Amino acid sequence: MDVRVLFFARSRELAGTSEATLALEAGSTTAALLPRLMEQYPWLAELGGSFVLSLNQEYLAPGEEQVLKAGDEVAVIPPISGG
Amino acid sequence: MDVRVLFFARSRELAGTSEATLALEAGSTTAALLPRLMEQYPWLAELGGSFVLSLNQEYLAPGEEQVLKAGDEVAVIPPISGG
Amino acid sequence: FPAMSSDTAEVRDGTCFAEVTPEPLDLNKYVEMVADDGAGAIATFSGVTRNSFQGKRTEKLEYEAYVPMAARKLLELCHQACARWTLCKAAIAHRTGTVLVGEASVVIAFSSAHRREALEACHWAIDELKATVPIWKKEFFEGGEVWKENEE
Amino acid sequence: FPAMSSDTAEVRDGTCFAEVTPEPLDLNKYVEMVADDGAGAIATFSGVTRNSFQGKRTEKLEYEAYVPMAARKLLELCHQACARWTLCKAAIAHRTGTVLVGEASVVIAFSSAHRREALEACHWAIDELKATVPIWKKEFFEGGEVWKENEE
Repeated sequence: MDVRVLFFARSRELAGTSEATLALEAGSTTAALLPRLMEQYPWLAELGGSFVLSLNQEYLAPGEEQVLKAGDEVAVIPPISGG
Repeated sequence: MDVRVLFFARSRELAGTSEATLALEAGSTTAALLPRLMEQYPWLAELGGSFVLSLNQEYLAPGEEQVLKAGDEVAVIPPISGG
Repeated sequence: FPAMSSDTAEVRDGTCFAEVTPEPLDLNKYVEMVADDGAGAIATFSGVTRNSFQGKRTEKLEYEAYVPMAARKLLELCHQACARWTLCKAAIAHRTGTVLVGEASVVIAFSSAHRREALEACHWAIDELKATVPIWKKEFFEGGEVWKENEE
Repeated sequence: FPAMSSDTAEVRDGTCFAEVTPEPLDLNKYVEMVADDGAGAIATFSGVTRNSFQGKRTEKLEYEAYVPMAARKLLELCHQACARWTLCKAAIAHRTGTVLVGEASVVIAFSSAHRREALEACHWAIDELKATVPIWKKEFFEGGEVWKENEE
């Protein structure tokens, strides 16, 4: 199954795009996201681990595990600087 | 010598005017103000003592004594409620 | 029994501005006044007539000021705030006369490089204004009127 | 590498409003939005681009937002502020794209019956916004550009 992956700020610049599709095994959970993302987008290592992920526009807490479904919206969120 | 006396808010309503002239002996100090004001304007007692005085647009601190001069501007300041 | 004849006073220096006026207060005017290329933050406070007080319906407030002294005290507040919090610019205006429900009786606008300064100074200034500036309000409600007193 | 296509989002419910927009922010609009007959106080905060950062001259800031999530988070901030401080109404807007020196990137406007609530909530909200809302700014200065990171 495919999920949408959104890139912002520095991760968007590194990606060269603001959006991509990530293929995951059916039944995958959010625990699979980080390893699969690092595999598919190895340049994410340049962020030095300083990013978090969101799922369907909610932050994923560290260690939190949810079952993913096709079409979910995942985002790579580098350190924020709004305001 | 004469000083100007200004009345505000409830003291103005009790006075029926916003301004009056108070005659003082030459060389009087601010210590003379309160007794002379109460004598001249006995209705000030209706304020129940809850007012302060200013001299030339600065509050007079309790116990502070300054020499008055002709033309000084004294004001009766009931409890404030700006804002 | 009329209040003092002059109901307007405006005082200012380099970075501070204070005004007592019977005219409606325009927040934008004061925000523009404190605009500064070195400012990263602008905090404002507006005090507004609300429709009720202690369960009674408020019809309007009437403000009276010892106009020249009030303007000087407002400018003094600006100076004190600038000194204590390193503000860029400061403006305070207080209205006199009738202030209807929804209208502003006082506007404070402070700018600073960083947000904490303008925010804290703004809170301090309205507290201090209520405790020190010679201005009075009379509340008109259904069936009565009363001079208000700020709590210390 | 374009940012996400939709750069505008507006969400609201009864007493709360949040907006992410590339348009210049008009403080008056948000102040009018939080006007309320029961409000005695309106506090606002505007975050503005200033002309220097750590001694370097800032040319402009560019803001990028995860637009729909940012709008939802801003509305959530309004709700949290209303619940913690008993506000009357709350509005927060954040701009995207280029924000020049002197222009506002963020505006918060809160109203409350009494002054303390709106003032404290406003201070809390800008701190919380900087810590939780998915928005990024890139600073362009003489000879370079850099993605900023808010301090926790």
